[in-house]
Amino acid sequence: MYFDLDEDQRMLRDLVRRLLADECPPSVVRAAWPGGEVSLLEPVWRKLAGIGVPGLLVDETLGGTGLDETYMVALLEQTGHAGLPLPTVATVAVAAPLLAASPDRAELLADVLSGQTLIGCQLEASSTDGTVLVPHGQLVSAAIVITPRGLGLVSMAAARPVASMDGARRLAQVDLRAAVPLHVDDEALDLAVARATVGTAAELIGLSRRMLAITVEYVCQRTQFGVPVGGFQAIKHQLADALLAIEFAGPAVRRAGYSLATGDANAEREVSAAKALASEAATSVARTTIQCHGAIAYTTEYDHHLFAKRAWALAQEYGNAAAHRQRLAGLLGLRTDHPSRTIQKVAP
Amino acid sequence: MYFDLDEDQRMLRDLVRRLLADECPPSVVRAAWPGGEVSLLEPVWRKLAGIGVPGLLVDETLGGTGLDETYMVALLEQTGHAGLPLPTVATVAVAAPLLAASPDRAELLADVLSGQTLIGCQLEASSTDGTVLVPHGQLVSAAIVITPRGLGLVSMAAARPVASMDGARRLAQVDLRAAVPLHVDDEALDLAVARATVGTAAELIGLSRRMLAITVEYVCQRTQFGVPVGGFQAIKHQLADALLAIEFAGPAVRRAGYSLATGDANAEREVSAAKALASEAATSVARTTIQCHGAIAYTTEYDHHLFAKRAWALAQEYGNAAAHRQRLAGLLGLRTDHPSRTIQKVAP
Amino acid sequence: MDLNYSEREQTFRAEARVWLEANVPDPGGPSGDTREGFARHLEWERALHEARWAVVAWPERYGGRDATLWEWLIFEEEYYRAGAPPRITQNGIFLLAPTIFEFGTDEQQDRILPRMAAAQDIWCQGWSEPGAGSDLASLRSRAVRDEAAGGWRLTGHKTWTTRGAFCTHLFGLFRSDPDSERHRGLTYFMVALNSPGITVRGFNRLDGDEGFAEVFLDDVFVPDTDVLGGVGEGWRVAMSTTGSERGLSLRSPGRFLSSAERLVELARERLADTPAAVLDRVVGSWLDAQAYQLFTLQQATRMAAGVDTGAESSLNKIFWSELDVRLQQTALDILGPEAELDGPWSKGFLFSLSGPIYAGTNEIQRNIVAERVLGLPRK
Amino acid sequence: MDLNYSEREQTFRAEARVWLEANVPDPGGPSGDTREGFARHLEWERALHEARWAVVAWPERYGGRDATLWEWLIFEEEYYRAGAPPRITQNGIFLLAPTIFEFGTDEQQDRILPRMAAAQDIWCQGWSEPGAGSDLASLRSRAVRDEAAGGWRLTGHKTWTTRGAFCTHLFGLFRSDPDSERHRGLTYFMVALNSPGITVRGFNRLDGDEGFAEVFLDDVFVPDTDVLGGVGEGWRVAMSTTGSERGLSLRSPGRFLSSAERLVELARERLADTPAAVLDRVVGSWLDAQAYQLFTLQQATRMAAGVDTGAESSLNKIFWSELDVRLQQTALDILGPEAELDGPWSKGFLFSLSGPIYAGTNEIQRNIVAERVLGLPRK
Repeated sequence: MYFDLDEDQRMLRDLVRRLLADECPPSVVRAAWPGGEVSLLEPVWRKLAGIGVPGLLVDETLGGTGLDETYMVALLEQTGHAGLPLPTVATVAVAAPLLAASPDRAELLADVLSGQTLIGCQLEASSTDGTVLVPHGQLVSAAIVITPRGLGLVSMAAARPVASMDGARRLAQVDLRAAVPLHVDDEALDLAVARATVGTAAELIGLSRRMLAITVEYVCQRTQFGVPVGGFQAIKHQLADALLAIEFAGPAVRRAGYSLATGDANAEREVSAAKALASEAATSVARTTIQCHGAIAYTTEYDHHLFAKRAWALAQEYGNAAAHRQRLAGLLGLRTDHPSRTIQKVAP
Repeated sequence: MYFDLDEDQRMLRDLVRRLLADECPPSVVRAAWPGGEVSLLEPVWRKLAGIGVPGLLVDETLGGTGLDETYMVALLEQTGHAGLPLPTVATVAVAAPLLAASPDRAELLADVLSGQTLIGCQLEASSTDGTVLVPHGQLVSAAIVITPRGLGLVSMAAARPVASMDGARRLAQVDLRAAVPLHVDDEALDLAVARATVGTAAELIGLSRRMLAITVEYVCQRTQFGVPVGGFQAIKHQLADALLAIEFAGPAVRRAGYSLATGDANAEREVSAAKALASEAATSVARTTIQCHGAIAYTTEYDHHLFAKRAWALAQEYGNAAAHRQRLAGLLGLRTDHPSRTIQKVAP
Repeated sequence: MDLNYSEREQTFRAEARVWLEANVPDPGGPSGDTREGFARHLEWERALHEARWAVVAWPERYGGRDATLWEWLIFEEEYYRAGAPPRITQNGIFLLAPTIFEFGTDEQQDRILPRMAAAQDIWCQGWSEPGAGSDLASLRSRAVRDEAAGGWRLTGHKTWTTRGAFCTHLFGLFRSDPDSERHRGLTYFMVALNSPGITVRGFNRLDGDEGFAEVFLDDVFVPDTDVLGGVGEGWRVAMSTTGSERGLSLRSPGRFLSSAERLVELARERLADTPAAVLDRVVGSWLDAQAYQLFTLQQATRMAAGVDTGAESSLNKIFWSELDVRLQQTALDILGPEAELDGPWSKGFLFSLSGPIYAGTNEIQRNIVAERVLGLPRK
Repeated sequence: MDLNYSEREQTFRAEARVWLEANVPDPGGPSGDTREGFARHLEWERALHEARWAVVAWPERYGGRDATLWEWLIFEEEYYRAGAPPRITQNGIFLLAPTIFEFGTDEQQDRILPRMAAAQDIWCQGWSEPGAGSDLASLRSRAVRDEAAGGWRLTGHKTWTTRGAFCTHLFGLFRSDPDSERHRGLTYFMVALNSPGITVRGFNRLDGDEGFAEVFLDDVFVPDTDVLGGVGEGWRVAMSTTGSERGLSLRSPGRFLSSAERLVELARERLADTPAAVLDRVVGSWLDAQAYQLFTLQQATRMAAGVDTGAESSLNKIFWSELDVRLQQTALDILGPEAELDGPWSKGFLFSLSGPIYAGTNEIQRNIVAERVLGLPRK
């Protein structure tokens, strides 16, 4: 029994943390917003590719790094912490493994592994009008999407930008008819969705830690009534609760990664538990940390919003807390026979 | 538009408040607990009968006071505040009006109106084993109950005492087979249930105010770390929240009383809103006020528990907050088709 | 107890409803907190004024209808029910005007109020400073006496001024006695933003609209006629205004009843996709909006009877602001992945987060409730 | 990362499970916090001891099994899974014993620990006083030196002593330096409750059981050999114990996993009658129990690696105590009107309310988290 990052996982985490501290300060996150210098983002991803990030879950025989989901969680907590405005989850958890599972996509896979190409994805089968929204869709050349005919790969060249809360997510709307089939079996797709769900949860943990850190720093230096506002019990208790939410969600996300890595029979439960806890934690931490700032966090000039808006978006992606709790109700035999939206499989 | 107690209602409230302050201090509430001096309770009810309480909702032509549900709410907030350990809601809201609607029960009605007889009731049709539990059943001579054959009146002479959280509720289990039919129409029964629901909500508001008052007094005099504990922001904010819960539930309970008094078409909604808000308020106020005391409220030697335990019992009676919210979901067109336990009508 | 409106009130409601239904502009377009949106919203404000709906509670001579408190609440209900846009004039009408009615000279009332009602002058508030937010009494912007010119010279830095980049006038507190501390020695001034020495820099709210501004004042002359309520009396004068800000005036129940209705509709549309626990939160929001309405009706009854509800306005402020956040968050949880799209719900959510902060954070409000309503020690 | 138990650990679990299944007494009957229940529970404690399950983490020579932290956690899981009763010996085993292991002399260890393990001596704690609860350092019970007799004379008034009316011994802090203040000048004493000068008065907990006692000490002689950890060192010595109380030891995840399972079962039985929003809270409690288990496994991994988790134990204490209240409240909301009946759920609910209060209120714990983990100013 050893439930913590082991030495290799800590090494990866520390490497990524240092890289992102240097390469992805808030100014780079801002560069991804409309009107920003998008070109600043490319070198960041190149450097991450240099240490094997895109192919983290791809077999070494196929040019990947050959690691498992416990490493993925360690990685994505850091990209979340940095607010990295790139489709990291989509590329690492979904695109690279699915391309690796499609023998006819070797060229594209190579481009993805080298960091030359970023791939987006949209696996929530909620489209009714023949189009889907791809996060970071304005940055990627192609996206993996679910179409009425099955999984597909679609060029993003003709995609239309769509305004959204987190400008750095650069949503783009794409017509599903332009997609070409991507042949992978159901099991691979299920795994991709599970990985993306846990990966998103991991980014939420990182985002939450960042929001809390920003806030702790601020309340220690901001004074009102002649004392630092962090000395007021109301602030202390709100931030203690924020830490509690994070500390009790984090292990569940790691556990879910471990379950996927080991093929645990309860993985479905663990995945939903992870996303439910992480979504809840991030939502409450965002709320609390804005409140503890007072007005200052209520402007886009202050950095906090870069992380809060990402958190609000990711809290909803791949099933929000309520949807995963409803799914858990089913798994625990507490079915109410009320339908719910969670992630659906592609139609056969 | 005048949404507050009017002069007559205030008069009734003040009269009852003064009477109970004198006649029903915590020592009298304790008298209702097992081992207590139950005989202390009788004079309290006699005095309340002297000002027309049992027949509050009974027509003057039948010997009642002829008032409406707005007065009932004003009254029951006070009996709740005092923790009066008697079936006030059962007698005032249910038994007296139903007996008044049954011409063949004039004698019993007279005894009820004079305060000589107390009547219990059990209108939640949840019995599966042919018996029901009647609150204050050890104090009353008879109870109005729902039987498989319809509404009935049952003698409590052979009832069996049942241990419960609030010892002053003196639950007793009675066999439904001993009941004799009580003939009232469905409408009268529905009205009785609605009145009992709102009446219970009103008692919960009074109980909540009492718990808060006890706590405010304590935290102002208890010192730790050299200052009154009420000076700590954590205590202040918890008690501010307790007040908020009460102040925003109270008007809804009064509104529900008014809806019943005026035959408002939305009365069903207002009744459920009242009970949902009052149950929630009382539950959270009980929790918060115990916490703000520290250890002292965690013993039966201190008075607070007399009111908290009543609150926990009444929060569940006539539908708890969750059940009424579920019912509201139905009324608002948010049906999930999931069955819920709320109050059921007697089988036809 | 009587929850019926009088015939006069019902007529008033009917008149308001008919006019609003015919005149409320289409939703959409840039918000009033952007430069282009502000211009468009000015047209709406002027239309309101022409039809005498801009300031219903004011005397007729200033453009109002002498409406009672009940009529004002009715108008607000109808206004939000009709989906009419937020008032860009609100800081003048709801914060400054009550203070002018209470403390202003006749000359000030006659000069300032009609132009405010007509949206000719648009007022913004200058309370906060970079170092003085919740702790307003620590403000440092100063007013220096200019006896010769018959006025004062203001210097300092105000911030969090809502729509400050588009407004024409500012009201706020300045330290007129340099030796004073905290609440003493402050004076309430009204300043034209085109006065020499003023620089305004707009900045963005959380939703990306340029809803705030910093106002830099460098030796700005203000004549004695623009002092409100006496030199050195600023704190007392301003506190009457923050009462209005927190209490009934800015957040009438109509707004939340209308939001709750929209939330219920959204949930009905997406019933099959919405987890039951989220539906329960929809019910909770609807319940809370009802509770707020009923609390306010009770409070208004007492106010109409002359009772001073005082510190109770903190209860309103805490309740509506947190109800709003819960309600908007519930909408996002119904929308799921669509929640992040730029639209009325995401805007509404971001906007709601300011409620528990502005006009005195809810932490301060809870202190007020505990100390002034419950009587706990100030420590 | 490796979530598998070793073969040795699995064998340990199997052995514990078999023994517990065969030996756990039937539930029901009076609780261990009543006079008759206490006597009956003593038998259980002695059976545990005879089978060497009483103090698994202790050295064999004191009746233990030298179990590792993991084995201890396994035993706790199995203990609660089997529905075994709360330990009436727990304050000795989990609060006093760790302190004796750390600060006790060899003589004290040899004399006290075996009798504690065998439930021959049953220890209760004497921390709180009527004026010293959360503010433990304000305690006033005093110890006066009796040089001639080679010991101390204790006088004072302790309260909130769990099961004090039935225990044989008490440990606690007394002021041994009359001129000292706050945390200084305190000494940790161990006292036989049958010593001359002691009066014990039991009183009732919220659930009506006589779970508490006041202990009055009037010139009670205690020999030097019953001072633990040095005269004047009481605060430091005691703090190591409150760490155990808050942290892993008293509230192992097994207890909450087992409670959550029972709650899920209750909800399954009453599925048709339970509003969906309550079912969602059942899921929430189950989730929280899982989260607590995983947090604890991570913490134990760090402790096993020699990391000092220190103030983090406050996180445990806040989380498990509030999870317990939510879980029990959810059960009541499933039971509806039946919730008020005297039974395991109503008892469990009342009991849970003490969690956020004892061993340092959660308000104090949140201060500790904010100041010592997050580094906020102490003010």
